[in-house]
Amino acid sequence: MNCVACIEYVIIGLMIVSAILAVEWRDLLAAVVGMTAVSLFASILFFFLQAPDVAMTEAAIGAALSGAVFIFAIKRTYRYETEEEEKPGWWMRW
Amino acid sequence: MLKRALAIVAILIIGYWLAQGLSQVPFGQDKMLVSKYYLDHVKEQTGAVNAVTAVVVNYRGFDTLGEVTVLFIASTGVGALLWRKKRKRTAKTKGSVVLTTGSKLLFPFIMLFGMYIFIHGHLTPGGGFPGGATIATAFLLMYMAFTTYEISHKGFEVTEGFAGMGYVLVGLIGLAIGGYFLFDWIWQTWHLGTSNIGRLFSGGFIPVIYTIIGIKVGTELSGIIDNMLKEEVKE
Amino acid sequence: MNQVASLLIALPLISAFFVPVLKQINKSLIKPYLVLITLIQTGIAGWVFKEVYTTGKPIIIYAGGWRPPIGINLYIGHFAALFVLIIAVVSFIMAIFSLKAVTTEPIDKYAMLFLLLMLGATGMIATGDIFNLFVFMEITAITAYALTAYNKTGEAAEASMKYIVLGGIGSSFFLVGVALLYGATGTLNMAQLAELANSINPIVAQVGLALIIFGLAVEAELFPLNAWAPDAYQAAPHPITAMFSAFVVKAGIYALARLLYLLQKASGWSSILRLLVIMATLTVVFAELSALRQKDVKRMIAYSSIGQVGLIALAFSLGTQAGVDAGVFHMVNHAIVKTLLFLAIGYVGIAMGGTTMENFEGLGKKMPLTALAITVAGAATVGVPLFNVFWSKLRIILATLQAGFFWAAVLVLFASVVEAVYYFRLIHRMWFMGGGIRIKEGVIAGILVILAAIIILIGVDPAPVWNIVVKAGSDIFNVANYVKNVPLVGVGS
Amino acid sequence: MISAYYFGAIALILIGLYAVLVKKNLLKILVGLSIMETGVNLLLISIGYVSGKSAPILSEGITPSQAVDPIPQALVLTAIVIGVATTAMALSVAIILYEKYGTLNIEEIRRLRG
Repeated sequence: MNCVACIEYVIIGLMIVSAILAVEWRDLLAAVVGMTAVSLFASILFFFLQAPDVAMTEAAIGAALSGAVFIFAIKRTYRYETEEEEKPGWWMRW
Repeated sequence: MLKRALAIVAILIIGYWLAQGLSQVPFGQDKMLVSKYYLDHVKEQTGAVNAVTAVVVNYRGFDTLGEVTVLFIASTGVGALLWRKKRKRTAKTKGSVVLTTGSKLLFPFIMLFGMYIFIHGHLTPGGGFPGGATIATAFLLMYMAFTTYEISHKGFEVTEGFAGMGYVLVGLIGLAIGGYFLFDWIWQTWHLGTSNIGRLFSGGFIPVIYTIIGIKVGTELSGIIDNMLKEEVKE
Repeated sequence: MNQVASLLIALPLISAFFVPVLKQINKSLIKPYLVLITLIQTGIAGWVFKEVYTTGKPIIIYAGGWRPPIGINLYIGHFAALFVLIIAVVSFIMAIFSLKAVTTEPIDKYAMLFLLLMLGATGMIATGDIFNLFVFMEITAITAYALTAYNKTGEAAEASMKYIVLGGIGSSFFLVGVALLYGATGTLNMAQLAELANSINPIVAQVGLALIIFGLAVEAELFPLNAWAPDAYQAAPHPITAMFSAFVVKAGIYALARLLYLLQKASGWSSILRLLVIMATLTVVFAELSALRQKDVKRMIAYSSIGQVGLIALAFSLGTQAGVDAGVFHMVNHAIVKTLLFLAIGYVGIAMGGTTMENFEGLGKKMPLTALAITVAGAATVGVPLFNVFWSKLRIILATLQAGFFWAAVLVLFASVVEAVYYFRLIHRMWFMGGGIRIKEGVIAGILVILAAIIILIGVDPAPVWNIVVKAGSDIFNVANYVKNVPLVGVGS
Repeated sequence: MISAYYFGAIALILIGLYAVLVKKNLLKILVGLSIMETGVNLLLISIGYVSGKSAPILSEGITPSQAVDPIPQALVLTAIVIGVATTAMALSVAIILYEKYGTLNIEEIRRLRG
């Protein structure tokens, strides 16, 4: 195993961890930061996969702008997720 | 808790099927069929060095037209949904001295960098979408730094419209000259820049279209930012 | 000369981009402009229809002049020509209706989104490339999100949100399916995919096709991904509801059927068909039963529309020529009937200030022409003989019996009985309850009467439409012909 | 055995799907959708990767046989832009919902609607 592969595994691991954190954090601002982190790690992976165009676009659009738009939406709504009871699947019901 | 367990089970089943399907598509192996053609002919057929750009703008230009339209729809839709009779920015915290001076100083350079990215799309990684997004971040920076900063909404909308019409018009000129919609008339009919492959003045209509796309994406994303930041004020 | 047909895509695009400029010139021109553009689009679509049906050859548009599979091609065959015409005509009618029906600001954005919705559905039906299909699907979907929430009420926003969440899941699944198929074949062109179908690894083909079907089921309103539809139909502006029912969902169903039949040589294809049969059956049962207990007429018709779409999907999933023909016939009839119904209900909603059952009491005395049109359309949907839907339902039943699905024929009859209950309840309320003075009916009533006349005309003599439909149906079913019509150039090995 | 990239992509898709299925807060659901889209993009790019080859930019010294597949990269460029467009639309709908109901919890929105 050479060291480039180690870096790849580390970044994939970090990406998954930040995705889980983004989903689980109750502070929505932190969740959005987690989401942008996922995008950034993905952008590094795109670079490893020989796709510099995609890496640039993901970093500029996927991470920066979509994060910014999320943060504006949080500014206009509220920041903390409220405690919730377990009734998933709202979009399934007629 | 039961529902959550059910969701996890469903997700695991989906994941299992995805993994099953993907295990038949081996990673890192050559699966190219059409791409082979692109890679072999990209230089003489489109004049672009960056094959991705050639595919995006020239071979699969129709997708890109649709993609630009999607972004246009998003900006229009955000404008339609957040439309109120009278709106104003409601930011309260002023930007610090570092931020304000820095933004003013950096603004022209970021713009320049964005333009560089989309003009050189056929030579280096990048192109209209990252370039436009970079330009939009310049405006985003200005919005952050100054509490009263506003782009000219009317001007941006008209620019957006004209840029979009420009793209379709380039395509229609192709229809008139070459007989096909979105035909690369600069490269294939006029043969402009054939001796220049790998330099700026080559690539047929790719730089033209990427400039249009860059302007359009920049104005649209700035428009979205503007719409998201303004709130209704009661009279 | 045939390449001029690319104006079908170019015209709505360029005119949508022109709207911001027009707004600066004169804002009151926007709605008439919308009518004008849709009229021109109808003209082009009519020309394309005539061209395709007189020469019998599909028009193939090469974007950028590249031959498929190198470039993207649009395939306007018999089916696409027919449906592009229907899309244009319905859009034209709805543009006229919008003159009166839509007063919510900002009207310029409405015009742009309206044109782009038409463009998206046209592109979905015409395209010959699987990723291009995704792009047009997203154009349709994102305009539909925006237009659903256009009224900016709480209900509209919630419906739109539901649609966005489901649509987001659907588009991700679709893209994964495309990725799998691309990984297995190395091409995105539909004709080439059909050629290479039997060489795809069976697991990849099954997983990919199932993912694509789940992705398209959001647009095609199939159970379990159609929870957005009733809410969205109810909350959207009236003209948009009619457009959703008349062609947006049809575009989804068509794309589904096209991809399904293209890959019919792939191994494991029949298990995918079975999946689709189950989805379609559940759609019909749930939609028809939910329609029974609705108080709001617009919502009731929305459920009815979903039920009918389920029937179409059922016909398509039989996997036989007769089934596809019947499905296409039902699509055409359903487009006409539901355009009429939603137009009439929107019209009543504007005149009476609401679309609940109470608003329809005494409609026979207040707006006799509209009430008559609703009666005709209601009877047609149920499948009363001498109306157009009777014939297509008959064809579907025959096709199911031919394919050996006895219970499916029973399902169609069951759906008709349930429809009869709620439509005749509505008709009863309109003619025999309440009363009132007559209200003046305008141009819309004229259009309604014309549509009702078309329904009866097809009902009395279905032969001419049936002939067109058979050609359109074989366009979908006969994949060998499709592959032959697209002049693929050899690439690679 | 699937590669690490496939594993990462599938994991992102599933985590996003989990958020969409289980979470109550609308913004959280949208974060989930966004993560899912990133996962799909990663999947597409890794399908197009060919080991040992370089980026498809054919400047000096790189021949066509040394480049990875350009099509998935072009597709992902499109998909990223479509993703941000959907996100922007969804967030503006969420803002309207908040203005009307004063909450982003979907259960409460349902309850308020009655």
